[in-house]
Amino acid sequence: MTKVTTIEDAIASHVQDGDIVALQNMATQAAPMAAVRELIRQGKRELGLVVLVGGMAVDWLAAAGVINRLIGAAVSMEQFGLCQQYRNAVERGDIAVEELSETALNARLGAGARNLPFLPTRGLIGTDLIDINDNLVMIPDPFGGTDIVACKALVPDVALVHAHRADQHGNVQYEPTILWPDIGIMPKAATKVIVTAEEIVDTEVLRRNPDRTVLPGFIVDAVVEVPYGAHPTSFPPSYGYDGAMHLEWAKGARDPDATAQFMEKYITGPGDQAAYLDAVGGVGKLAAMQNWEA
Amino acid sequence: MTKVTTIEDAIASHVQDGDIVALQNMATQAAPMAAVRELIRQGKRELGLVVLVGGMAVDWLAAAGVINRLIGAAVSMEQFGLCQQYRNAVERGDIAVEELSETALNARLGAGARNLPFLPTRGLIGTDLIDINDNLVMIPDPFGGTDIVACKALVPDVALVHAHRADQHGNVQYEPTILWPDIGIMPKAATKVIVTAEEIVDTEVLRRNPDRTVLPGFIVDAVVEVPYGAHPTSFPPSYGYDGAMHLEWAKGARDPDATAQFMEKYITGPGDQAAYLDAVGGVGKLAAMQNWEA
Amino acid sequence: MGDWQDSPPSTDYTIDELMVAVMSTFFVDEDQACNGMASFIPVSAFMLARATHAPNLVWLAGASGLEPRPEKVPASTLEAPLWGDSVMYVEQYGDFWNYALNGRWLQKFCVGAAQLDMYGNANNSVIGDYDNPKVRLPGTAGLGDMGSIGKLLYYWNPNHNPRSIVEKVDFVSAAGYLGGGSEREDLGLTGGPQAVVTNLAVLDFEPESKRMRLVSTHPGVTVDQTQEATGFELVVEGEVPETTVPTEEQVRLIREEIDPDGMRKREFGR
Amino acid sequence: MGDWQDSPPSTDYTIDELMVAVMSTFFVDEDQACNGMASFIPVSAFMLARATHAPNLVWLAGASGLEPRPEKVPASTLEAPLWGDSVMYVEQYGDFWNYALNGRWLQKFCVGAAQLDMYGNANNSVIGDYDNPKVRLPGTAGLGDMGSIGKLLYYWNPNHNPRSIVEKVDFVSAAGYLGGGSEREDLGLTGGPQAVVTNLAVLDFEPESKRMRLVSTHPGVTVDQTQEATGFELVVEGEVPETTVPTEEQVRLIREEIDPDGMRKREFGR
Repeated sequence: MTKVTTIEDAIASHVQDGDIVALQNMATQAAPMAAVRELIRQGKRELGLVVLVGGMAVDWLAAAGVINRLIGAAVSMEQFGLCQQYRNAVERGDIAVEELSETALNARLGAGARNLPFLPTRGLIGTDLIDINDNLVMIPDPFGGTDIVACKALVPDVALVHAHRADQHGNVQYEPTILWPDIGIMPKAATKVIVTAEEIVDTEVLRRNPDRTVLPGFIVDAVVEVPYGAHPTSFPPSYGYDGAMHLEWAKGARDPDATAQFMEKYITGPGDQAAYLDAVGGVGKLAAMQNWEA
Repeated sequence: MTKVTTIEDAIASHVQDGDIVALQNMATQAAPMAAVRELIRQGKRELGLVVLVGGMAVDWLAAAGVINRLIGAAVSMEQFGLCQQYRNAVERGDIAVEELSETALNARLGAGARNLPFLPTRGLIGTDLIDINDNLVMIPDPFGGTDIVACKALVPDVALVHAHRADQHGNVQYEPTILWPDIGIMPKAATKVIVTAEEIVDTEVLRRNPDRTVLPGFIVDAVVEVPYGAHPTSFPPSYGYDGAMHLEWAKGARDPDATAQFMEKYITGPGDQAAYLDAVGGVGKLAAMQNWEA
Repeated sequence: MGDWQDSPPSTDYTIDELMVAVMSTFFVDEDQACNGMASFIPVSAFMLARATHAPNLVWLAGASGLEPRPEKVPASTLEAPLWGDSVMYVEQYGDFWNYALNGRWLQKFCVGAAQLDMYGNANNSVIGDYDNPKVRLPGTAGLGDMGSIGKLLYYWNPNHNPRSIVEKVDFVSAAGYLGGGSEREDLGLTGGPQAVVTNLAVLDFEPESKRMRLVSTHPGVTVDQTQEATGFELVVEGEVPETTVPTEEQVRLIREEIDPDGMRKREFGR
Repeated sequence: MGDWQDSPPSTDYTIDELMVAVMSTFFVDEDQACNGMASFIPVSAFMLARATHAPNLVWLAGASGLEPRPEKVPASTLEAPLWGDSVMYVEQYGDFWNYALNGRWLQKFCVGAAQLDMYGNANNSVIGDYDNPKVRLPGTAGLGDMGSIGKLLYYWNPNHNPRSIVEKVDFVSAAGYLGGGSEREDLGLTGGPQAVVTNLAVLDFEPESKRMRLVSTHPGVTVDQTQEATGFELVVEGEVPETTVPTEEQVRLIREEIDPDGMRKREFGR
């Protein structure tokens, strides 16, 4: 029974308005951008996002009015600056932010994955971030030490990840690279998992390197083949971020008209990934691109 | 500044009588047996052991009177039966056992590694193992659910592990295989770490596969090159367990004289790893051996 | 696919083969199964289920190697020969619990226990006093977790006798229904023991009292014989049927393809 | 090895080069250092320390790649070009905290903050009210942890002004000395802010009151100028010396070998 489907079907079938969506992402790295574009094209509303560090994906979703809350440790495009559309939406009151430290976010997700009511951390003690968050509670140490922070379990409705390869059963493999917590813990905490992959391969291919398989098929609900599925973010070691496109967005995001044009040109205009790849210059250009610039 | 030394020096310098020693081990798999033999040869006393599953290593240490307590989830040589010397010593009252479930042991070690007073589990609830253990305490869920088990942090004094390769700085690499918690968490919880490795290589060799390096040099105190350092336990994918030797021990361990003869022949008699390898038939025989038998 | 069902009942099956066949029925297609050490009967049952009615049974061998294709049941169920040809290594074993503790996956677990009592509590710790034991048993390992975290537990016991199936375990190292009735539920624990397959009979737990109940006796074994081999009074409701025996094709699969070396027989007569 | 020390003071260093040189002195041989994103000054400082006084400084780039050998400071400090040539990947990022939370390793951490106050508390969360912010900042990320878990914190700030060095942060997103005095200690927190390197001066914290104190002003900058650029009254004890400037060799290393593309200059003038 294959789990292979289209991105349109995967998002339509498994993401409901109001869901909490755990999103693989770093400042400029490894986000399932094809899935993000589909969330926008399908006009999803009132989603909550969970990110360790959110980048352009968060900014696009904020610009399109898809999200109304975010649970995460940071949102930034690093050298390309803050995410302006996200920032504006928060300052307008359109997006509520539950800001967590990294260990607190890991603890909330780890407790979700392991069916624990909470996991503790010593991070954040003394900060105002505990005071404003009902999901963080100081508790006594039953063994007589100082109080620590209990971080309430978080179970996202769906996790979106992008991978190097997967098979039809949803077994997911990555090339050697850093696997941020969005891979290490988010898919295990989430109720459903949607995987986009650079390529779908026969299971025999995965058996050659079982140590590189990092998510088992039994936790995955849908698999979609999407070459360049992380573009314009980087997907090491396969490709770097598209610096020119990040600059184009960072510049345009300060201006409503430029933002609208960008969205039309790259997101809502192109109907699918093939059209998107044409809009950003075609696969030939991407393959030849010197990455990691700017 | 190299951390490379001899097994004699590593054990003499870093293991004190009375220490809690975290030991890599499974029923028949991947124990640092050369280090275990050296603990016996140096006449260490009153050591506590931490094992997920202890096998022949535990039985040897029990037979030699090296250990007086054990913290672990199980002790067994699987198809070769229970560890008789260990069992006898426990029944005599010479070894005290803190028996934990796997999640409780992981929680105690995880809390030790992360400087947390405890980590929680839902395992063991309802069992008698909580009642007899002061390191396990039922605590309330601050978010209103049912009580859970707080597992007190455990910080072993020293961890002993065997690896496929290491460099002089103590960076440790494994071939693709299952990494039991003795690798995943014990060395990070322990105050000191001693690594034996099938080979010591130049750091450049490790750089070819940084994803296979699983322990960083900065947590490691001593590195010793010991080919066949896990023999007679298995060390996948390099070699299988020595079934004949397991059978010899399992049979002999029921009889004091046979046990003493075995210890003299293989452990206290041979003065070092080279002599040990000769005593078990030599490297040529080991290389040609059909493993995984019996 | 239907061969094994259409095949006639075996007339020369052995008791280990019957137990393997019964255990295989506990797993349906697309379930996830995992095994620990010295689990030759469950491993044979998983392989039989995959070869017959549950081709898509997900198997996490040794809680570590996903979808392995061992040539046959090897001499150990917790060593690399079992999972050498896997789709995935749960490489850091700690990660296994990210799947097992979650209520959605790996819901069924096969369990061996030195002692099992009338309420399905298990003891792998000690006979006698904990601090001053008459017999030190191997230890609770993962079972101490599996009993408390909502799993459905399936016990196997190749040596059904009053010392292994007891009224009350000397020490509860894995939670069954505790003192029976709602006691397990009252602690907030879900799941629990579902069935016990021994060399004499198949048993389950009466839904209200949670006492062990006789489901069927194996051909040639009487209810009285089963009761005599048990350390307490079994719940017996009406006529007790005979356990369904494996088909000729199931026996052929076990003997020729799954476990030609007879590893499954190792657990008997201890 | 001694070249950089024997080399004469640079006469054409730029302020970013001075800051890199000062930050490099916080790390001694065999320390472990790690960096987060947009950390061009610290990354340059680690590379300079390794090229001069601390050749065995252990560097965990992006908290993920051990002992990398980047050709030069790349355009991002949290992308693969920084750690492509590593001895080890901390492949599952969660594992990083097994090292960082342990009191024995990775004891020093370099921190950038939108706001820093007189007691070394940092704010990367919001300007204004948390729920109704005037400015939404990027978020606390790992700093919210590092402030509370006993690390020694070294702040850098390329834009020393009364909006970034403030009397009281709008919101404490990382713990410094809280309200000063023993308040941090009273919560059981060890470590804490050690130094602040800005484009004007080097500062630390007076041991009793835990108030920010002027250590040295950079050549050409007066105490008064520094005080004016600061949102509260600095502790000034006696004559304030001039910050040691980098040597010619340090400047050459930074310009030619470590950061030829001048990434370290990106953080200035924002």
